[in-house]
Amino acid sequence: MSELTPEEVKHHIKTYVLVFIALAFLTIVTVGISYLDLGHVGGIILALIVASIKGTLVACYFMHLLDEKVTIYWTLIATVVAFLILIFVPLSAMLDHARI
Amino acid sequence: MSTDQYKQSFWTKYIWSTDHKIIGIQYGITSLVWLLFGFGLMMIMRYQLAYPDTPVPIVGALLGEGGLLPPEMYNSLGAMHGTIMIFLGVVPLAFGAFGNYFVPLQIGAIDMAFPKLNAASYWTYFAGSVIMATGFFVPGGAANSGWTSYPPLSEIATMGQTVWLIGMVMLITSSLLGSVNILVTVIQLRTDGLTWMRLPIFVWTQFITAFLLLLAFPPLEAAGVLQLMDRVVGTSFFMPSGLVVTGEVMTNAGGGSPLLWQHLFWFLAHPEVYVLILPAFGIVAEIIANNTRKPLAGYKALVYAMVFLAFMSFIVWAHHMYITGMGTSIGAFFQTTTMIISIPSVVILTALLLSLWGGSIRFNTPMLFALGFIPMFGIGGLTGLPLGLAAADIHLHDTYYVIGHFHYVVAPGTIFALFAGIYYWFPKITGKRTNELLGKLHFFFSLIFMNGVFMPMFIQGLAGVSRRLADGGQTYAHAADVIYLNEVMSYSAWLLGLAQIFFIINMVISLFGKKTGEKNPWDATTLEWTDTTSPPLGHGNFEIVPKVYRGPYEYSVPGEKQDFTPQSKKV
Amino acid sequence: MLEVLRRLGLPSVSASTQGPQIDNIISIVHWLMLILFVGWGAYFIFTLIKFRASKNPKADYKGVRNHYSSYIEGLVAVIEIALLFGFAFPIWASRVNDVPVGTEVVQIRVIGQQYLWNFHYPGPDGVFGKTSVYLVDEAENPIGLDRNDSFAKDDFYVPQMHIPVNTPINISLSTKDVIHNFKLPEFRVSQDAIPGMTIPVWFEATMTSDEFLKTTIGTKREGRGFEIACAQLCGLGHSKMRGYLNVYDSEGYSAWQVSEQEYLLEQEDDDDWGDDDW
Amino acid sequence: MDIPYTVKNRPDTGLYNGKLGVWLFLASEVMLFGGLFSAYIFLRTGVDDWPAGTEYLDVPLATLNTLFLISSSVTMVMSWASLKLNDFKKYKLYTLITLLFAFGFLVIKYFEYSAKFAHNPPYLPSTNNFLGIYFTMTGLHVLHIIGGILVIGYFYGPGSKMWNSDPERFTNRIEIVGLYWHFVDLVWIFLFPVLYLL
Ligand code: HEA
Ligand code: HEA
Ligand code: CUA
Ligand SMILES: [Cu+2]
Repeated sequence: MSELTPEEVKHHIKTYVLVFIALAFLTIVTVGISYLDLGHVGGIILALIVASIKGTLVACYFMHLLDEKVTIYWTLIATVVAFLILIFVPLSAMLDHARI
Repeated sequence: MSTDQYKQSFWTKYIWSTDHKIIGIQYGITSLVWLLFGFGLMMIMRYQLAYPDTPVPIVGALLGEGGLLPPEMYNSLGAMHGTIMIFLGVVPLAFGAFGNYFVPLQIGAIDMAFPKLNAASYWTYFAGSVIMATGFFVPGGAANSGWTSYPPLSEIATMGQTVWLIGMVMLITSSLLGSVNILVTVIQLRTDGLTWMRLPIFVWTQFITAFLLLLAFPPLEAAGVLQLMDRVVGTSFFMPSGLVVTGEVMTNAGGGSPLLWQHLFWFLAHPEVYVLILPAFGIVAEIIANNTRKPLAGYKALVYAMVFLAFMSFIVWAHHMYITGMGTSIGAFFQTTTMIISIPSVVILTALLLSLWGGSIRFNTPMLFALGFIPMFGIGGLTGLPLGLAAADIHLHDTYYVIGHFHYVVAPGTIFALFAGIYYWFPKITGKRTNELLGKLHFFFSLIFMNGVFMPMFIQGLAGVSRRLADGGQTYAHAADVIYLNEVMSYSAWLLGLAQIFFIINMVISLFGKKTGEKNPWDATTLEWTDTTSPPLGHGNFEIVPKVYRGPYEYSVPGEKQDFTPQSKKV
Repeated sequence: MLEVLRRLGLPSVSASTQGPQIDNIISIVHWLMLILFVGWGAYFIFTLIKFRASKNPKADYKGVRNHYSSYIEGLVAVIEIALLFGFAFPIWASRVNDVPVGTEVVQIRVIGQQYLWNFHYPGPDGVFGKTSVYLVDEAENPIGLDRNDSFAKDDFYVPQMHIPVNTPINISLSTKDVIHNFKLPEFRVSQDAIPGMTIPVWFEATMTSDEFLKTTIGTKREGRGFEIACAQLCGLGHSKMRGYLNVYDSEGYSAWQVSEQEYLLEQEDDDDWGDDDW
Repeated sequence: MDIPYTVKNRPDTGLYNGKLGVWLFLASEVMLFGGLFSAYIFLRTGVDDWPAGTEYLDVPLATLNTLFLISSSVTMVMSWASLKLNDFKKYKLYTLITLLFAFGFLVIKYFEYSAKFAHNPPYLPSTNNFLGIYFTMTGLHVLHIIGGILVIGYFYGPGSKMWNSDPERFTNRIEIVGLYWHFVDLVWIFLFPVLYLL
């Protein structure tokens, strides 16, 4: 991001403010949802969806992931794959475990 | 870039250095000392295995009462042998030392991307290793729950385990710093013309290894923190409720699972074994290309196979856990991935073997070790196959068969490759040559005794003799037929120790020997032998930073005058 | 190959129904390993001799030109797939899923602890009585059996395992403290006991202890019968955590059951029993 | 001879070393917290009753904390943008606000923790696995916050001298610190619902 013109930077700043408002709003939304009674699974899924949206906003705009370079995309893809394996494979192994 | 531009005191030059070459040497010396120490522990243990309940000679006095090696101490030495060999010995030597020293040189960089971080990672390693060793002096002795540290045993263990955990967290941190550094260096600092497909295989292996370290180590760090919490603060992440230990009901809250630790541990520890082997592949490939005087067969196949191997290594870990009672679908999944991961290994070995065809093979010391590596790794790898099939693993799990399997890949495998690398690059580091006769003696004796130690393990393993038995199986009738082998193995281990004296003497006399003045004694093609300022050790690696015009192993190119064409030679 | 492996140490007795299956897969993989090793080994030595520098001073830039090696790699892959689908998966599925049920099945609870094994039999009613960790008393009541539970009245526990031959055995494996591994080398049975879990293990013995003892005559283990090993590091006594296994013919087993019941009656309130007929 | 691409981008990757380095570091952080999240899910699925976060934790305080972190994140990126616009004064101001929000987060966390310990009976990590994992995850996160404060504080104070000698490099450094700081924020964005709300 080292070759930005001042105009571009100013434009960025507007986005930052918008993103900030969105994040604050979504925070209130998650808290709000948690007070509704959506059932266990529904609540978890919704909360995680909102968190993911927030996370994506932070990553894409604050961390400028949207206009990053391929090297970084590749790194992150590898990381995400490893992360998903780490989360889901032990879980499914536990659920499949033989026991009485 | 001559040295005198950087007038430094001894301390800044050799101790707090940020020069990757110095740091590489620091890593190298520290890790060799640890290797020797870890081997020393094993020689003590082998005495106990051969002659249970008899006082250990020479070092007996250090062990305590009557020079005997009590079982808890045996377990300590075993756990520390495993930990030291892997985390303080082989990884820092293969990745820290070789990676640090030769990756920048082979890619035409003047240093690592982050020299200060590099120093920090060495010192974190050093501190972590010292902490690890202080475990021997705390009450109850060093960690004694195996290098795998399975809870609940490790949670009710003596204080040494806490020390072990703290040490591990530091070692992991150090590896993380190192891996970020290598990755950035390879991606950013390759010299002009050095495209990805022109990288020496050694650089590729280091690069892939760094990725494994980066992504596989942190979960163990997390697990280490959780186990520390369990031990220090009294949480029960790995402890179910209602355990009765030596008659007392445990009061912890419960709800935890011992299998959670095993998953997090092996999530690291399987990729870890490829961390041990990949740099070895790289060194061996380098030396084979050089000493057959011809290009490697299937450079691309090697690279793709290694990338695939690295990816697969993240999804095979539970083959260490079949016998915990794994279900059928997960069992099928992990057996399949384990069989799949053996294919790239076969491809790599095949490429190395085919590279010999049509060569003009020079049998110098590094080449002997590299050649020795191939069948020895072959034995180790092939014996991985029955372990990978859950049904066969029922009989072989946690027996000496497993010990035999992995020692063949790490000892006559990786350790041989590391010796090969040391002999091969010694002239690069010191400007001097090693003694060929001593080197060859070292090789042949090591080869014989390595097999003497590890081959009988398969026999004991097939008989069903468990590992980690402080009396070597004396208690069990099913071991009676094969127990005589314990003595064979122990003598081989001690003789293997003696054989290392050739190595040590060789290193010492070669260090004090005369400089040969050759810049490229092996007539090699890769950049570390071209236009460099080292030796003598100077800051900044190259007189003129070289540009690259061709692939890494252009040996015996038809129509060239010499039988090698350096990468930096203009077209 | 099986013969060779037996020479090399594999216990020559394979005394359970799954034993031969497991031996079979072990020996097939070893064929594969042997062929690969010998094949590549011969090639390896041949090239080292043929292409040594003194004989072949000028290396060939091109090297190998054919593709046989890819076929070999392909073949290895095919054989591995065959091993998986033909042997590994079915055997494993039967180990995990086909846990036998029914009246003729012998149910035993096996409870590991540092450093011995406890065997809990349900008695004639076929139902295990309740246990509780708070009743555990290492000397009097090591498995914490609650004698006030009506199902527990006829339960008994012993420090050695007794089973009938040719009968499915269904073990519920658990542990009181750390991880142990319940291993019967001659039966090709091995299963970790994980704290907090009860894991089913099943097998069917095909040979009685008496028959087995005959096969040991003249070997180094003469007179020493079936063993239970602990195959998972469990502390300083790990190497001594040996148990015994007695396989009876069906009359012998009934007789043993009866004697245990009589013993139970005799002892009534005195919980101090055991057996010593090993 | 200096190491290349410490300030300028390498043409073919379009990156300077530090930025690539910090992304790789963050990748490892993802796996570190990933290990803990994996443990959380594993433990939670493995037991029958898992307490609701609201039973033990203070949602309003945590909501406030979430807002604090989000705000500090936006001021962080603003301080970098100010440097891009050559406005060092604004940079200082935004960084100061970032630090204040970060401190605010710590203060609130301090009150949350001490309320747990002061509760009768005390809520300790050893009380149950929910509290155990809560303290472990938030504790590790707090360590990351403290680390961030130290670094941001350094670049607010002594480190900011570099602006005069090598502004481009200084801007890069702030970008790198920012990436780290946003990541810490991002982790919290997941920790908050996972621990407090589910
Ligand atoms: C460098 C280390 C390393 C490497 C490379 C490997 C490689 C493999 N390992 Fe191993 N393994 C360990 C280190 C390693 N392992 C360790 C340390 C343990 C024990 C940990 C503990 O419990 O403490 C272990 C344990 C272990 C187990 C668990 C056993 C148990 O506890 O019950 C299993 C099971 O599947 C396994 C499988 C494999 C397989 C299938 C491979 C495959 O990748 C192998 C593929 C290779 C080949 C198939 C060889 C091909 C070669 C040829 C065909 C050429 C032959 C050449 C000539 C003759 C010239 N390993
Ligand atoms: C990288 C890993 C590695 C290496 C290289 C080795 C090397 C050796 N190992 Fe080890 N071992 C393990 C990793 C390793 N081991 C692990 C993980 C375990 C399991 C632990 C557990 O149960 O938890 C184990 C367990 C283990 C056991 C089983 C113990 C038991 O279950 O009770 C045995 C038994 O014989 C053994 C023996 C040996 C021997 C004889 C060597 C020899 O090959 C050693 C040869 C060493 C050298 C050749 C180094 C020489 C160094 C120098 C010469 C340096 C010179 C120095 C200077 C110049 C300064 N090992
Ligand atoms: Cu019980 Cu080993
Ligand atoms: Cu493995």
